[in-house]
Amino acid sequence: PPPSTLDLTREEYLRYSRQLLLPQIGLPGQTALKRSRVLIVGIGGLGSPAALYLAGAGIGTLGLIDHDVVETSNLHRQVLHRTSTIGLPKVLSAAKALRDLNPHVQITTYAEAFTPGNAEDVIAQWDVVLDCTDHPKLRYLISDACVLLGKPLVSASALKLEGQLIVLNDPPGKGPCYRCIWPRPPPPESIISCGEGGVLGPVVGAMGVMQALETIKLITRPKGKELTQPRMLFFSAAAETMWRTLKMRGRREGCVACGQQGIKNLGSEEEYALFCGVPNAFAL
Amino acid sequence: PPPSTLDLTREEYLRYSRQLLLPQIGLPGQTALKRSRVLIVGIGGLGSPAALYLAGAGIGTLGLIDHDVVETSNLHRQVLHRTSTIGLPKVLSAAKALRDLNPHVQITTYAEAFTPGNAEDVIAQWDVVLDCTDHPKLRYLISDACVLLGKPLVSASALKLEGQLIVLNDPPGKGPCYRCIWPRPPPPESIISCGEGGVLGPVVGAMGVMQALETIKLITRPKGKELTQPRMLFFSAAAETMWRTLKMRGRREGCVACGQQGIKNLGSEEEYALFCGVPNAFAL
Amino acid sequence: MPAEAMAPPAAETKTIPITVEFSGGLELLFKNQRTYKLSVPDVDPSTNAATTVGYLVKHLAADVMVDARKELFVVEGSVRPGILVLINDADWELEGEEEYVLQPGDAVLFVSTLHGG
Amino acid sequence: MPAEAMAPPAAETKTIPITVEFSGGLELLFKNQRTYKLSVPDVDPSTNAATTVGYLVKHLAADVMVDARKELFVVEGSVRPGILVLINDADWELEGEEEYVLQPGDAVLFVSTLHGG
Ligand SMILES: [Zn+2]
Ligand SMILES: [Zn+2]
Repeated sequence: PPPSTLDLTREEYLRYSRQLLLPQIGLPGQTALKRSRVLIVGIGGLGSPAALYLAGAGIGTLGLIDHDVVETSNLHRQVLHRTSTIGLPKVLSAAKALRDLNPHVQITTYAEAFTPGNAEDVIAQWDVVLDCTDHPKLRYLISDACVLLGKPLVSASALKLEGQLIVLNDPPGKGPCYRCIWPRPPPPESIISCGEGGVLGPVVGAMGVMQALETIKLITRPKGKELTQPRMLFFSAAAETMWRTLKMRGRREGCVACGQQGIKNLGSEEEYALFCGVPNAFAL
Repeated sequence: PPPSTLDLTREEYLRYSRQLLLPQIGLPGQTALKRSRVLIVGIGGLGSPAALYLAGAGIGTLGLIDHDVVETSNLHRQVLHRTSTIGLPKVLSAAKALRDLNPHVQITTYAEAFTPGNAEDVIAQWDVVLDCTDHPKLRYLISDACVLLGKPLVSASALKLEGQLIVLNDPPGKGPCYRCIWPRPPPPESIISCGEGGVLGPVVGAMGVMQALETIKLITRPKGKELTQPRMLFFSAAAETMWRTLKMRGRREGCVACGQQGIKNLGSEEEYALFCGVPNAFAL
Repeated sequence: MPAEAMAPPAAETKTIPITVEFSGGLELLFKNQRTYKLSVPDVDPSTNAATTVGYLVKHLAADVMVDARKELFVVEGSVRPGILVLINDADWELEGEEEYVLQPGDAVLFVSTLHGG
Repeated sequence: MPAEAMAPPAAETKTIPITVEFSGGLELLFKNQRTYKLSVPDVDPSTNAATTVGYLVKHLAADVMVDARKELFVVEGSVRPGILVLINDADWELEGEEEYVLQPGDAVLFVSTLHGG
């Protein structure tokens, strides 16, 4: 349906007035945001700022999925959580903060791991997915599920002083998927987590904020304004030129997920774990 | 004094463990952060994420100065505040959130405007200053006070879909000041505030996060590692290349603030207001 | 030396292709278009010398700008206070300001200073 | 044609200056140095053809890399899975991958994929 002034309450007009002023948003953009359903997988260093800015902007329904609880060592970078919510499931800690930031946003929480068992049922409920997780097996699984269900995916990662961001399967069925860019997983001995390698808060924070921005751009852009050249945003806090925009390849014809012979259903937990060389599956 | 393990409690070790792992931080960096005093002028769209990430990282003492109260129209971008703190002074709303994020950080609040009357007394108490304000007359005043008192200044701004960031007077007495870069103020009719022009939350959010990052880099860098080439980080959410690093000029010999004939004392409120062509001084 | 070499060179007009970009709200003065691909003559007809950024500024204000409020871009013949000029991503004060001689492929960026936060 | 032109060309070794950059942790395998200014021969001695990025990868693994765990950079003669190669900020798959012929001034960036969040 076309946007109508009836779509926003008086309080919402006031609340969003500073972005309603922007010609790139305006009433059509704001109603598109309000009607959209965005899922954030992982409410940690990336998910915290992404959720804050998406809730602030007035996404209609935000989904949060994470099976972790808040820990002290999260708080230097996971700025959505609080010392007083240590021990709570992250999705509950986050929902509390987000509802107080913007009560107009509906929050749906999944206090569970994202697995091949629930991936399709969960992803099917949402319009856009943010990958804010921290392991390649989850990254392949989320991408496969987004390809299978035709959802665009805003994927970011960070470690130490560096970060990467790419919008995948956008538009669905046309843009490259995670497997187009990385057809084979890295060897397990090369995989370093934030727990092992460390990460600086504002580095992962900047990547999460950029995920929120890309999501808002994706939801509010005019039809036909999809970018054709995939780009990766690459960040390095120690480099002289901290931010670089890298031109990436498009869809890979022979991609096992999104290619002509594409994916028909997700693999099992064991298959994703084996593919990425990690034995203890989705319990990480 | 050299860093010692006595400088951090066991809880702090745990809390900062993911950044203590980084060779660029480590124990010397963490103790430098703990010993530092950082002032944030303006707790709005820039100040919110800057304060969150600086508090998370373990800055010893954070100063917050702002005379505004939280309003509904702030919340789409000022993600440190909450619907439940609407009407509270921003510094109190912020202090509440930051103390719960990290109780190890001492928070000093100034619920007042930053003016030529208090500028020197306030700035003198701090090691690094973040300009998170929204008007050129404040930007000139903050820079002049930082020059006068020898403090580095991390300055950022944002409007609509764009942002700018530059580290000034760094190292103090050597790097350019705000007046070196912008010797003459813009004509008043060209000055657009976020209230008039609008701003997208993640745009100003990204700039505030980058201010936190530059501040952490400045505090933890080894002696003698100061950058000699001043750079401006320039952001444009609508451009194909969103982030650009611009090479800027160094200190201007004839600068009225930091040059050889440099500043001896700050002007009056009327002088800053007149300089920027705005009659109603610091009451904005 | 053959006679024709003595003749003055033919008045060949060569042009220099450059990119001009506006941001920080300046694009609103230029038909809301951020980027222009322009060709400027390699010799400034008013000076008979190589074309400089100073020439480009006057050309933009006179021939490309559509907004009548010229003072929002140029004041007293120069770019107004509060606008930074970047030549290939470097402050033009590092490059000789208005005297900088344009080279083929140069990118000139005009940025209005932002004050919001 | 004078006789000396018939002789085989003198073994002039021309070199191509390039920049190589490592990130995402790969710099740890290369003396913790992010950026290298290198010169590579313009002709690959093993093929007698123009020097490609494929040659560069082998050269880096054999002569520049200090870490003994070569498999963290090269597997079966190719860059290992999980490393992106960017030539002048474009994915090398857009440029012909290993077959891409190096040009003077090229910047080759090796990025290890990050997974943290
Ligand atoms: Zn694919
Ligand atoms: Zn100065």
